[in-house]
Amino acid sequence: MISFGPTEEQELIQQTVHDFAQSEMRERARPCDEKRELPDEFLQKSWELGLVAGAIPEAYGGGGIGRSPVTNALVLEELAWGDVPLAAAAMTPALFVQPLLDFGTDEQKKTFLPLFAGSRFHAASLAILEPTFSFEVSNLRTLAEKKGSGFSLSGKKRLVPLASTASHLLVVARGARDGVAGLEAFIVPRDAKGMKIAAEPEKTLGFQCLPRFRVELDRVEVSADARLGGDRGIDGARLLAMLRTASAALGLGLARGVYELALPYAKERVAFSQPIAQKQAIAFMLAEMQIEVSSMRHLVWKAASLLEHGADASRAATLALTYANREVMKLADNGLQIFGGHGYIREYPVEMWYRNARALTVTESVSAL
Amino acid sequence: MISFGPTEEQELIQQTVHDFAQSEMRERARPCDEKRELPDEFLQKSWELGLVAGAIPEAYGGGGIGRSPVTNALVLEELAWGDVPLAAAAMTPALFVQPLLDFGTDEQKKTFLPLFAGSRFHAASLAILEPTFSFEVSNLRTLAEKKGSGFSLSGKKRLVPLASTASHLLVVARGARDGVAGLEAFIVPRDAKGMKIAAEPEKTLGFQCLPRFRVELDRVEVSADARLGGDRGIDGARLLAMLRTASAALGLGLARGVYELALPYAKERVAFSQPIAQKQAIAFMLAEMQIEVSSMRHLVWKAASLLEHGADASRAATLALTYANREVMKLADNGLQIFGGHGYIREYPVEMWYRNARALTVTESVSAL
Amino acid sequence: MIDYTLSERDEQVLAAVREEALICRKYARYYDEHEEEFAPAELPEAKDFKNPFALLGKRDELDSSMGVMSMLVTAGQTWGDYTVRMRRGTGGLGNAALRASGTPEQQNRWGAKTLAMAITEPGCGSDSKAVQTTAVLDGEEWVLNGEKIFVTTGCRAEGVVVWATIDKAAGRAGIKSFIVMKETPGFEVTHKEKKLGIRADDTAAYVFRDCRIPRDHLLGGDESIPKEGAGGFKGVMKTFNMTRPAVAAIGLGIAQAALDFTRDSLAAEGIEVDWSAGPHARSAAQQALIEIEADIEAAMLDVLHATWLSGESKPNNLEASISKAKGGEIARTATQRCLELLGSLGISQDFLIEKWFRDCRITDIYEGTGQIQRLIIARDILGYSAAELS
Amino acid sequence: MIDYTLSERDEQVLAAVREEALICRKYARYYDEHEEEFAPAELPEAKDFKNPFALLGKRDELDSSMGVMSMLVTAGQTWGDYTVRMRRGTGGLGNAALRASGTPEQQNRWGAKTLAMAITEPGCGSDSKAVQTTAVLDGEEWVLNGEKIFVTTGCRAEGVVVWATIDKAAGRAGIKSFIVMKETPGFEVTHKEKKLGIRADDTAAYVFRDCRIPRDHLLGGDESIPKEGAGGFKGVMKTFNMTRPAVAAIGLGIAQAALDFTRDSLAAEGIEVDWSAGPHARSAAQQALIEIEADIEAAMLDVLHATWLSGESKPNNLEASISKAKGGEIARTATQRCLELLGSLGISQDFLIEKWFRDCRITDIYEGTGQIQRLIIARDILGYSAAELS
Repeated sequence: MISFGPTEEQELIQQTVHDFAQSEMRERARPCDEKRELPDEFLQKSWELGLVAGAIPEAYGGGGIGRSPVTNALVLEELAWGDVPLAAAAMTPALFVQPLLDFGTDEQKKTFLPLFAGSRFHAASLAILEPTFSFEVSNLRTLAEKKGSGFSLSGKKRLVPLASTASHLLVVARGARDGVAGLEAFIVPRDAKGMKIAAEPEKTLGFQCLPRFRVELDRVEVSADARLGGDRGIDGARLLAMLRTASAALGLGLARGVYELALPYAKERVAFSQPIAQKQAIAFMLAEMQIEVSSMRHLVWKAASLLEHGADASRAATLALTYANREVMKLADNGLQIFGGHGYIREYPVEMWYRNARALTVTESVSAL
Repeated sequence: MISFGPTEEQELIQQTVHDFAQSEMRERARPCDEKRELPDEFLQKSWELGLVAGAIPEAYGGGGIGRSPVTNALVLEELAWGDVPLAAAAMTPALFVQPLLDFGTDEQKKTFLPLFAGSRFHAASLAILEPTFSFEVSNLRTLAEKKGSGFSLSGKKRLVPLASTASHLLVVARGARDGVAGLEAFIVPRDAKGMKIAAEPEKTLGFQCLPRFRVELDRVEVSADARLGGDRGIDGARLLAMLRTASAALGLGLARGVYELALPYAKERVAFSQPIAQKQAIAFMLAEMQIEVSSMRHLVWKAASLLEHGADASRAATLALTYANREVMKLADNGLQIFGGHGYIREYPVEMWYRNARALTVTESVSAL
Repeated sequence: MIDYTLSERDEQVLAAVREEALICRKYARYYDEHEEEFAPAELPEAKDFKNPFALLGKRDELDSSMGVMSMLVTAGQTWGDYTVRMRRGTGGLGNAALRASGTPEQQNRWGAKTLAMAITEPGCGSDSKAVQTTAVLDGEEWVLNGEKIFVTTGCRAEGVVVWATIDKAAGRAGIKSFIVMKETPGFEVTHKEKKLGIRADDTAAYVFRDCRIPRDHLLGGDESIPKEGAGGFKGVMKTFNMTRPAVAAIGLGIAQAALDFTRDSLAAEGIEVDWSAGPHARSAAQQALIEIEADIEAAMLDVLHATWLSGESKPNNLEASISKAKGGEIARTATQRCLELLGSLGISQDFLIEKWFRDCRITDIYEGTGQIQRLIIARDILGYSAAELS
Repeated sequence: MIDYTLSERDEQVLAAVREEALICRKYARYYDEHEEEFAPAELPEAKDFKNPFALLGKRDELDSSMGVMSMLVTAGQTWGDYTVRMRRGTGGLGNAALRASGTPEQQNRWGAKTLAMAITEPGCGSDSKAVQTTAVLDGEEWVLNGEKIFVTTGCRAEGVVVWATIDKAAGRAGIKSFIVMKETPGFEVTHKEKKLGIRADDTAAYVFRDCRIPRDHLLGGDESIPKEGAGGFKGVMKTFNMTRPAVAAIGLGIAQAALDFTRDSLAAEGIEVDWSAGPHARSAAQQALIEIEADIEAAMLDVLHATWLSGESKPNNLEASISKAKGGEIARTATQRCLELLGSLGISQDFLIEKWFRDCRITDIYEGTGQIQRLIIARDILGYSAAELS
């Protein structure tokens, strides 16, 4: 049944996360960006929302409310409305936990899920991006080769969030087969022999408060049971669909934030003895923002609902991400334009959002899950 | 020296052609479109402007003012301002003559140029497009195979203007080498054995007054001296650069026509008790049109001037065509929008220009030279 | 809940609609080339098909709402062809107006007739408050005088809902809707417009010369002129809440047909989208196919959202305009881009896509242009009056 | 004639400019990260380079005009880096104003100084006629009071051309330009703005408190207030005719740098444009590379056209705004699209392109936003006054 209404439970979660974004993220975002720092206090507070642990079955000490890609999309929109890099930081452990829930063997779940059931923030992460300009996920350069009963992993990874504090990384590599079908994921402890995590996080455009690291794997040997999903392996297409949907949801939240800030500003800002919002050029820009925020949201929700049904969401997720990446950038760009010179100053958040928007939407994307 | 000023001589030609477009094309365009007919009288009148014969050296009975791609671009803009399909019809013989001037052997020039030096319109044409949706000029399916001392041509061509009345077709085929470097052109008389020209012209979106035909070549045998340029062959990249620049020039003229019609209309048309031009939404659309007409023109002129210098114009021509194809469509589309419901009626020319704009800009293009 | 799956019953209805739609395509070219003729209200092949709206029957909780399904059915029908349809039902825009604002008596009396909607006049485009057609009460009759253009299904409709002012001084407040049946003296269908597309569709021009109708033909029956000047007009505007998404759906059905044809034609030549791979694995054409598909899907979801809201009896004025603005824009660009991908073969009239390109272009014009929709949206989100944002 | 070739002499100048420009890149990251510092007016490596504007010397008939070349030199310099340049010459926007409107005496006196231009105020963005800063004549001195923000090169300039009104009631007509040197009492540089990009560039905020300057510091010397209310302001606007294309050139030089980096980086990974092949032979990335290059080239040609006209002493107000509108738009989109093509590696601060993306964004904002430029263009082509199209 085609329906656009969140459940009451989802509306409650939306509200809770929105309040958190308002009280804990909005004010932190600027100083964290300027100082390039991520307060542990924030991670801990976000952890207490139970966004990661909630999805873990009670059997493993989790909240047991179960995985819901739709609820997840709603959560990510609200968090991103607060601040995208802080949202990505808070959800980094999910980059490890959710694939584990979806593809892990019972053995793997039993071993690793309890790590995330505690009351303290526990970092784990996902390593997928690589240092090439024409990075293409269906053609990874990090290789997983059979070595005895286990595997040997070699390659370079980039922008691995919280890698320096993560207990484990989920390393995505190219297995025996070509293309997305050949994607494999391996659970690698941070101190694994042959894996080198850069001492300093990478400096990038935007995302300045989220430490993301380069990781080099030089014939890192892992046992067969480190292969996520065991002999079955993972469903690479589904993993990508999840990542793309999540990334589009973050873009949606960012875009909505820009729109909701630009609207009142345009009504207050007077030029030529009139609020600029009374000029069609500005008013129509705002109308476009409203149109695109709605349109993006529907595409994100559709992809999420297909994931929830366990259906093939590759098409829907690619549509949602392709659309969102284009519109989020345009929207952040126009938002800055509405603020004019003030938008270019590090005073209002629009210039920060402009940077985050570009950084978010160029990665095919692994900012959250 | 970078300079944007047409010579006095060029300004004179511009004016002459503009007057012709105004008096002989603007009014004819609608009935010719509705009746799908091309009056001989028009072709003859256009012929008398000497646009084709002028470039032919006096030695061959031509005007001897020489080939000037820049002047040609100026002429095409004005003709297209009048009507694109009528412009393409008038210039069809140039599709044969100009490659002959640029690439032909003395022998070929001596044999064929005099045909176009007379006072009567003489039809000849160019066959290059093929019946595939993913038509790619660097990968033609029409093949030219060596056969004895000559060649054997086989393949299907489409949208060959005036093919049924042309004395000769210049058939572009794929020779020994791959890609654009392998392009060959052959002079084929209309009655050549094995060449079948469809009885009826193709019906297409737009261009309704210009008869364009399907042509099938089934092992058409031609002698070695039918190969344009003899043993040297042709410079395929330059031929394409010429075609692309010319097509962009037609687009420019069409776009300018839309802009110049929409501007006064927007000032007259009253809605909500104000001329619609006083609304920023409409005024900014018109400003965009002015911006794009200027921008397009500069790109076209630059490509033409490189051709005139005999320099490599492939890059400039592709830039001009890519840009023009995008902007011409957008401009024709917005032009129709400014006319609202009246733009959708076959009353004002905008709906006709909308059709012609799409038809012109989807062909990588051989509408004129 | 948030869900986008269709129930089995939903799927069956839409499958039947698509099957019917394909039959329409056989006739599409003919009626495009014979603009003076009208496609029959029912095609020979149609008689065995049930009316899809009848097929919908009552919706149970697993089925999509009537509003949502009617949009999918509409898009499914125009996916075949816009101007040739199996059955138009009481498809006139006037019927929507009757349903929204008519008295019970009026609904019973005219509900079964096909009613066109006559708003636009030569002088005014989207400026509905500038209506010049007048209605003067003379005893127990209204006397109508004026001209209307762009009246959709105006030739074949059995009657029409006409906008006329009963008091020019009152501006919008003075505008009322009147039901006029075809046989009424003084009501003349002057001509059928010649158009870029939707040629078989009848778009008529009307003239009313001292056309007299009974007093009870005033839609809704309310002759008062609200002080605020909003009421009467609002009543009229309300009808747009249902028609804006429907008009968008009409255009998007055509756009979808163009995309499907483009996708299949290129696939036959080896160009296909890999939904799992990323951007650097794509050709320019594959990238364009993805963008066009995303645009159409986004616009269609906006349509479904607007109608879903009405099903939940939630206000949808903003969402209706969003769906019309987006749908109108995508109907333009999607068909333009599809033709670009197909190159010179796509413009051949051997195929219908060039017709769909022409048909689609009306979407962003009628029932309020994209500019008007954005104005409505901007006023809504900014809380501005027409005076504050004009 | 219509020509786009450069003479040998033109090429030599531009080659030297590019060589200089590459040196600036060594310093670009440092000054981006040390916003509080200023790049030296001249870098150590610079001393052996001649000033490109000096290199231009006199232009003979085969050379491009001074105006055209100055735009190419400007773009060539920012192609290296915007905020770090070898030498700024008398680069202040105030100098353009002085050249355009100053008396001979004023030009002699201040021509050699670097003069900033102070127009914008906290209250008014592009709305220059809303200037609140006042200048009151007190005996033989003007007394200035008011605040200015976004003053380009405001910290390092030796003086500034300030817009102030001598008669608020007169609106635009009352606005005059005054030259105030740094040491003048009552003239304070309050702070340097913290920005998204062009961080080393000094954008200052000024305050004038009872700042007294001699009567002859009124630019142009004309104290009268034209009746029509145009004159005085026009004089001021005139200065924009030269600066709008220059500002566009600044942005396009950066955009070109971004494109060159993107092209080379992708070429190194095997992605290159084939200029002869058609669209169906292209990858999505190749298509984007072509479109971005076309956009930048079109915008740069608009810039050259506007300055070429001024060289021919033809009016260029319309063309100046076209070049600024287009340049500003492309500076935004070209850098955005380049980063999109480079994926997640492009945003690394190991490279300068992410900085260029930030630097470029100012282009569509200062010296009149894209919206203001379109307004100017629309009024010009429609023949509308500011009242008719606001």
